[in-house]
Amino acid sequence: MSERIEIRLAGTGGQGMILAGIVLADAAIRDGKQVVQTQSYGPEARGGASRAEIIIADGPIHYPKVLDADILLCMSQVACDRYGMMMRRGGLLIVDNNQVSRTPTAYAVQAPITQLAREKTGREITANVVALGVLVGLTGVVSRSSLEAAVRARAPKGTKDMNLEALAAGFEAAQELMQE
Amino acid sequence: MSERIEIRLAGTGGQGMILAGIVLADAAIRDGKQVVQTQSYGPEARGGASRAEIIIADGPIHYPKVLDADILLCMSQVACDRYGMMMRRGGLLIVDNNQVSRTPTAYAVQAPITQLAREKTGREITANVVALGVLVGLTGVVSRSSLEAAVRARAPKGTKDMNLEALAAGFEAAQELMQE
Amino acid sequence: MNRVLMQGDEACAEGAIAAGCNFFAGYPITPATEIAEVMAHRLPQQDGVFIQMEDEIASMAAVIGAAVGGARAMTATSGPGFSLMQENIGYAAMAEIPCVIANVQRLGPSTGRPTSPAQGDVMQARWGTHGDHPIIVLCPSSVRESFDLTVKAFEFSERYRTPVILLLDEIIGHMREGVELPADKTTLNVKREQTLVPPEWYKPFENLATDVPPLIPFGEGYRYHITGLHHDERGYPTDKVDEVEAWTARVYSKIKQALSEVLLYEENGIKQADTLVVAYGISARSARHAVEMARNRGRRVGFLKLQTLWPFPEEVIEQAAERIHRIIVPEMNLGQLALEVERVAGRRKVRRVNRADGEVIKPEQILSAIEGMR
Amino acid sequence: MNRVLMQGDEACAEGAIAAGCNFFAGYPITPATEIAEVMAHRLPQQDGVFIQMEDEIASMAAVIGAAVGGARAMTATSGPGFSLMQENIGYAAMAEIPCVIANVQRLGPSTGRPTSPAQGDVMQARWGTHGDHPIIVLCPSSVRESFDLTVKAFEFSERYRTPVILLLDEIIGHMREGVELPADKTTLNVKREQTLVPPEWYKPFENLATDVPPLIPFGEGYRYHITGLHHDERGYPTDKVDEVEAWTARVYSKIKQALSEVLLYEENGIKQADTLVVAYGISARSARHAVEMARNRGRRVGFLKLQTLWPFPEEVIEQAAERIHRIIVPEMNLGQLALEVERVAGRRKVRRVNRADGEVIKPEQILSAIEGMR
Amino acid sequence: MSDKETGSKKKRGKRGQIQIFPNWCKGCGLCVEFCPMKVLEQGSNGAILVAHPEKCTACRWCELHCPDFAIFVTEISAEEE
Amino acid sequence: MSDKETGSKKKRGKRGQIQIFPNWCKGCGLCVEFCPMKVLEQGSNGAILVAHPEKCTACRWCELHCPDFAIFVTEISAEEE
Amino acid sequence: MKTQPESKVHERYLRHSKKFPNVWCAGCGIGIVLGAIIRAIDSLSLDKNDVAMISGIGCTGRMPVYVDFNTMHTTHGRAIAFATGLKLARPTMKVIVVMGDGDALAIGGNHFIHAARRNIGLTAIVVNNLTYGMTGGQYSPTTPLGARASTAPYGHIEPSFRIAELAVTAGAPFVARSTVYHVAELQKYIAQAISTQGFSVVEATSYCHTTLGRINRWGRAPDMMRRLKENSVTVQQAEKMSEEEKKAKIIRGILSDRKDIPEYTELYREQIIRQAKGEKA
Amino acid sequence: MKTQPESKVHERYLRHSKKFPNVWCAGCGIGIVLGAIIRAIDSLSLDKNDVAMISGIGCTGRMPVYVDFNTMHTTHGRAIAFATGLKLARPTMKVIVVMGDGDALAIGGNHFIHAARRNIGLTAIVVNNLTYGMTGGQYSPTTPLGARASTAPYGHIEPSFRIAELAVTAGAPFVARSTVYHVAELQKYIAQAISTQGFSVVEATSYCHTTLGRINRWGRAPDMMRRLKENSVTVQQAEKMSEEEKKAKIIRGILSDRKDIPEYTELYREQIIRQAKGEKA
Ligand SMILES: Cc1ncc(C[n+]2csc(CCOP(=O)(O)OP(=O)(O)O)c2C)c(N)n1
Ligand SMILES: Cc1ncc(C[n+]2csc(CCOP(=O)(O)OP(=O)(O)O)c2C)c(N)n1
Ligand code: SF4
Ligand code: SF4
Ligand code: SF4
Ligand code: SF4
Ligand code: SF4
Ligand code: SF4
Ligand SMILES: [Mg+2]
Ligand SMILES: [Mg+2]
Repeated sequence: MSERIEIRLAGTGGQGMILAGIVLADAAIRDGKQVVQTQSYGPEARGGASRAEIIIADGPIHYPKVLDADILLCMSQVACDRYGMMMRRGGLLIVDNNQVSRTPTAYAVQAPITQLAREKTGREITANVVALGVLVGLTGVVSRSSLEAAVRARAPKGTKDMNLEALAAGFEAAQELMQE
Repeated sequence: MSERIEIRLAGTGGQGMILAGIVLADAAIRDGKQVVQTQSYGPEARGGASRAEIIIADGPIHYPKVLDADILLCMSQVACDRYGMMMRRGGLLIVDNNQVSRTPTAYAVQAPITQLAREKTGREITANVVALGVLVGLTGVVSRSSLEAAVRARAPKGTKDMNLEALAAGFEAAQELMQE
Repeated sequence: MNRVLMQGDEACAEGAIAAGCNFFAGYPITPATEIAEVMAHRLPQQDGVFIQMEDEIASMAAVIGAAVGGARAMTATSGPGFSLMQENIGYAAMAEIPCVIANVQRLGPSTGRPTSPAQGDVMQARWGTHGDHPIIVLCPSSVRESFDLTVKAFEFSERYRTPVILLLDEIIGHMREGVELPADKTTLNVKREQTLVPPEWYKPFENLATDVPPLIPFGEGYRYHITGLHHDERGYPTDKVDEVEAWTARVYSKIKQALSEVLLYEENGIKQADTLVVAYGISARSARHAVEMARNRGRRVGFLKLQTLWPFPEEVIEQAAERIHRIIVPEMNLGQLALEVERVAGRRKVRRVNRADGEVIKPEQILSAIEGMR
Repeated sequence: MNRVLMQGDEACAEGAIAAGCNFFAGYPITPATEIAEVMAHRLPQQDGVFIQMEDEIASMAAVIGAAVGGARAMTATSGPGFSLMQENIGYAAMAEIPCVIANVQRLGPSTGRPTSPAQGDVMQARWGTHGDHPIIVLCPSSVRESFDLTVKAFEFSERYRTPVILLLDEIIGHMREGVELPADKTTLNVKREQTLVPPEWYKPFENLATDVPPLIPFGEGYRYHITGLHHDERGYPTDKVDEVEAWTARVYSKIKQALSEVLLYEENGIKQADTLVVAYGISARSARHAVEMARNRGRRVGFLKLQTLWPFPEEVIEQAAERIHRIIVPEMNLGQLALEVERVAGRRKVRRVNRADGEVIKPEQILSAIEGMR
Repeated sequence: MSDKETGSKKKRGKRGQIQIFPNWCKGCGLCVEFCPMKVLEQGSNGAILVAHPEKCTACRWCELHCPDFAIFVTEISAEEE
Repeated sequence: MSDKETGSKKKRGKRGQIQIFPNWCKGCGLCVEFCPMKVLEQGSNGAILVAHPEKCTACRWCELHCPDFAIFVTEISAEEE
Repeated sequence: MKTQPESKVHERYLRHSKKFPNVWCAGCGIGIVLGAIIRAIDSLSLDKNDVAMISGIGCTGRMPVYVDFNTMHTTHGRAIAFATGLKLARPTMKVIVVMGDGDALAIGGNHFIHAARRNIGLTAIVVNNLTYGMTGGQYSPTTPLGARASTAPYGHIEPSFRIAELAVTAGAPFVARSTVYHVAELQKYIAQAISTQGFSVVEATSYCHTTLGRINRWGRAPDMMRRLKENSVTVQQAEKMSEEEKKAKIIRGILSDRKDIPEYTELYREQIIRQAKGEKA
Repeated sequence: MKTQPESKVHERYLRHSKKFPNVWCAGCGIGIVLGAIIRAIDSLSLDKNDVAMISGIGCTGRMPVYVDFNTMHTTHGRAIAFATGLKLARPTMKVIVVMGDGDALAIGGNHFIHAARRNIGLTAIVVNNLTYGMTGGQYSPTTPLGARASTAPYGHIEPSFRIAELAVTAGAPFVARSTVYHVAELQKYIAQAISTQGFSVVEATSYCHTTLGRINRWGRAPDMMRRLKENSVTVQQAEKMSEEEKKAKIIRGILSDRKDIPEYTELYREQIIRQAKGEKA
């Protein structure tokens, strides 16, 4: 069993967590990695919690779900309350501090993701891509070029540029965070 | 296992073989016997072969179908061709010789059942009851009084008398046949 | 003596009425139509309702709806209709609605031979719905048993809040035997369980010690919710894993707790036997005949007639099998309950005797198996 | 390299198209809807037909009708819809119509938890219809396998003239993996068998040596009859016992003859093992993970992944079980295929690992079983 | 009732010759009861007899209504008239 | 559009007091867009604000159309007028 | 289109390998409808290879086995859905669906109205004998109010569907009704229906003397045939009658004959497939 | 009958133990229909214990869980059949069946027309949002011609059912149609429907901006609400329009209000049971 990196992106319906998961998985493939992406949503209903999981590895991935997240992104307080503790010891917790006020550990990385989205692209809906930029900028789980390519390939028609800007904003924020 | 008498009444749809079987079974109950009556008809279709089976015994009857008929009544050539050989050695074969011209054994009892029905009651439809008279007259598998009671109880509304006449005609014919 | 000549289908209907059945919804199908016809005649005589629905799916739905309204409700069908009912049978299992479904089996698959008997739906009765849930399946082998087991079916359905399936077959359904029905039928009347708690406290799916919370009919002041989604004790949809687990545990446990009552069977001469015949339904009659023949020839053959097919009487078979060399399982299918017998008793001991061509298994066929020949 | 990120449902649809599927009839249901959606988009691009019918019963019927017209036809559904399809699946079995039914399993019973995975329909896939007939059931455990086994499903359905069921589950259906599909898909194209005999001689249900008479599509000059009744070699209804028997014997024999081809599985490290894990579908992934963990801890654990669930690979299990002390069968249900494993391998050897609450079995749970703890 | 609807075309001067397949005829009596010319009769054994062939106008009511394809009408030229 | 159908009863002189349950409101904007008097506005965070309470005529369009039972109108006597 | 059917025309259409007489009760109207269908098909000079006859389960459902077309006896109520698949796979085939009233309107009612809405090019012929013949005279969606049936021993209390009218509302472009007494008219409507591009419906009113007829003492086949003759009026005649008068009558005639709704399989090819290929290219 | 609904009337009808906000998307019309139903029931001063609300599966199917009646969420398409059993067991109960267009008219179409024919005393409220909302915007029996849907990527080619008209033809004595924009009218029709003895139908035209609306770029909830306002006419207005003009319009109003057909459960008791008991006695 090769080393696996387990990533969980958690938020509420409409925040685009699943699309973010797909983009990240796509980027991993472009890097030549093995990847499995899964998701969950409430029972055949609208809204509610939404969650994407991505496992990245060099060799075959059997169990497809996160066991203990290496990286956890929380885009809502509910998500943070629910998943905040379900992490590998020493894992990385990233929260959107526009949405999340309480974190279970002091080691959480706080980034104003929604705010950045609004400021840099004018549309909160790009927060998911900003978050990807932060996450990858901090961890390097995939290469930036692959991630950009994935965003380009998967962004809905007519939103490519906006999303690339969002991504850049995320990377920038990660840069700043690392300097802190 | 107590002794069992196996009776098969075979004809075509519309000849009332099943009703005859029910009447015979009813008579057996009135005699205090154990009885099982079953039937078969074509696959969910109109017309075609029709067959009733009656097992009469003093004790419990397990297997409910005829294994080797002790008594076989054939009211059509098709029935006779099909079941004529499926009898216990030494069993009794009764045929309506208005309907059946070939029998597989020379020992068959030939009775002009349909003709009797027409002559004695004016309605061929009573041939089934005539046949019961012949059968019971020859074999005594049930008592005549129980059989009469059963006919009375089961004859369709308004046909009681006609059927009792038919029954009497059958018994009469049996009498004559035994004297031959 | 008050023995009357009666068909199995008729006895099933009369058993239902004796048990207090006051609602029947169905759709005609050979060889179960007679049950509907008797019900159409008999139910209105006692203020009950008979309705012929537009199909079997609707029939099963109406039965559940009526049961929720407090009726003792049943339907009757055969293979094709039974297949159509599966989705709603699963609903009844999920929502724990007491109801009785009679399936008078005919030869399948598909339209098959509608006027011929078979025992081809034994596994379907257990596994015909999607997802996991327990179920009770009873199988009569005589006209009298059609009456008795229908009464039992209503009893079990109400006591354990579960759909109960009756498996007859074309022969049992259409066969006439002389039967003497209980003179006093009032003792057979099955009542719905009551609750002592006031509406505010009532939880229709509560985890009680008995595991069977009572189901209060709609319209009696206990307003609550019923759903086919996984739900909590109040009946509201849940996606909490522990609540899903609690439901599953409870519904399995309620049947498990009841095994000693629910498992009906008849043993005969098992103690002294080296060979055992395990049979049910119409085949049990051929089997019993064969057993008598074998005993007459000096063989030590035990006989076990199962009236409850599901839950499968594991322990009964296991115990019986212990001292036995060979188990014969005659079925009018290509080997269905035999799979369970093999699982419990070990494959090597079991000898299947099968026939699935519309004819009743002949005693000789079973006798040959008993005698070790083919 | 041309690896693309693809969902299991999508891969299933693409596999179907690669196999030559040119007809899809279905009704939306979570988590199978994506198969329909991909088909609605993709089929018309290659002259194929997608139609959304009024329900699942009609969908299954239309699939059979299209197959009779010569199409490579499929449908996709989940538990509730699968239950509704049973009657017509039985028809397809009886009339030997090639077609493919994908059931993307979700947590049951009833409406259950529509967005949660389960493996609760394994027995239903085998026994959901009334009456006896064989069936082929395949179960992928990855996105790539969803593609491959769908191709196989079409192959088997045409080659053996039988409905073939694909059992996916919510995880496999919605999961995305990077897959590299075969560049040249033309070799995957499944063709209907032809006949050499002229119309006058053609018997659509003939007892041939292969036991699989070819099915000539309607409209090509071979006018014949198809029915769900038991029928003779020409397809006309029969009530002759020997003709009924001949049909049954032939349809079982055609699958039996094909076992070596139809039984798909993957073994890993069985020879040296004392413990064996038998798994399928999504649970096979947890199982494989657990096996790796156990091996890392020095355990001698073999792994058998079943891709064909039905016909049940009796001999494979039997042989594997011979030298093995313990068999672990993890399933996302309350023990379904385990019943067969117990039957074949002996109950005492088998240890079931179950979970039916909508969550994937964790590797730890299986590891505990391997290590003999709970 | 117009002729067009029921198919009984009473063409003047036409004559019909009736052929019955006894093997297929079930003796339902439809043809007997509805033949406008009372051409047909039913024997005591149920068999259909062409009792008055000369009256047949070849209207084909019988043929078109026989549920068993057991009766056929051939038009013959009515030379006498 | 008649008032009867849509439930917006613009009774002259009537005044309404608006109450919003922020916990239930999903910010769909229906009430904002259709309030005939433009009483309501939506904040940048989606929350509904009673921007011009004085204009409300208690027509109850908002209340009857809120899919989430999140807005209520209480009629107050319009004493000033 | 030949208008004058030839004698023994059905000899060319019956299956010689299938045993006759047929399964139906003596005098049953189903055989009459079968004759009308055969003559209608013959009048259209269709190639037998291009004709399919699909049925559900019931006495009517036994029709296809006798005729030398591509024939299929499906499951109860589902014939139209099977036929829909066949038609989509073989759009040039003339697909005729024969059903009883129970088959088409009880268990099969949904497929019936959806096929009408979708306007798929099938011809549905419903033999309406007012009951479930095959299972022995239970009440059906067309059993008359007050009649007794084996499941209505106290008299039937449900209003009936008017099959043809329902088909019109559901969207069928060609709808006609006649009876087995008016067999030439019936044949003409069937020919028109088969010639229709879209979903066409012919309701053939018949009777079941063996079951419903016997229970209600309505007499033998000829008696019931006479009822059809006496109880029916044409659409034109009906227009002059009051609602009350009309209720008891069988209204014969063409109830709909629209040309403005495109047929589904054609539309599918012209619109969906063309566009899909355009988009792909 | 109170005509002026009181403020916060629904507080007395919502389940306090059920978590709010409800499951529906922001702005979904289903909640508006629920409000109208609650107010209609309140206007009739019914005892909550005597009211049952039964649904099938779909977004609309989630309605019953929120209201404090006897509630049941059944299987997809079968709500009417479940309700039929309940009504027969409890004839005095007011049984309200809420369904989506797919639930009521696709998979459930047969139960719908049979309940109408039988005239059993249920009130069927169909929230017609022109699509399968819950499963994500597939085409339904009422999806407009030409619209795109997740299963109609090249545009929809099937004509729609007109739900209310179909109910009338099938036999329903009370049938009305309105929209979620015309909520006061809708409430009035619902109250009338519930007061009807027999089978009553109210078609509540709504929208699904999240699925069908998004796919077709029809805008947000308020935009779709505006379409309802602009695209609807009353029955009276429609009478003056040509067929072509009418086609694109939602026709609001009462389409049937007959008193001449007896209700099934009542008839059952008065006719069947009385006669059975008479015969027995
Ligand atoms: C699913 C299913 N339910 C019930 C039956 C039993 N069945 C066979 S034919 C029939 C009804 C026949 O009535 P109809 O369709 O009017 O045809 P008819 O016999 O009157 O021509 C029924 C209920 C069946 N075969 N399959
Ligand atoms: C037998 C069955 N088939 C399919 C489904 C999946 N399903 C759930 S809701 C739904 C359709 C919803 O559409 P509609 O009835 O119009 O309700 P809406 O969500 O639009 O309110 C479907 C197909 C199911 N639950 N059961
Ligand atoms: S109509 Fe045909 S079957 Fe009937 S009696 Fe005449 S010839 Fe014979
Ligand atoms: S054709 Fe037939 S019906 Fe007409 S007159 Fe001759 S025999 Fe009579
Ligand atoms: S209509 Fe209701 S939910 Fe929508 S914004 Fe207004 S108050 Fe909020
Ligand atoms: S009641 Fe509501 S809609 Fe009417 S004016 Fe006041 S705020 Fe606006
Ligand atoms: S039972 Fe009725 S419908 Fe069936 S064949 Fe006989 S007469 Fe015709
Ligand atoms: S998906 Fe559509 S119907 Fe369902 S809640 Fe959302 S808007 Fe309403
Ligand atoms: Mg009929
Ligand atoms: Mg909808």
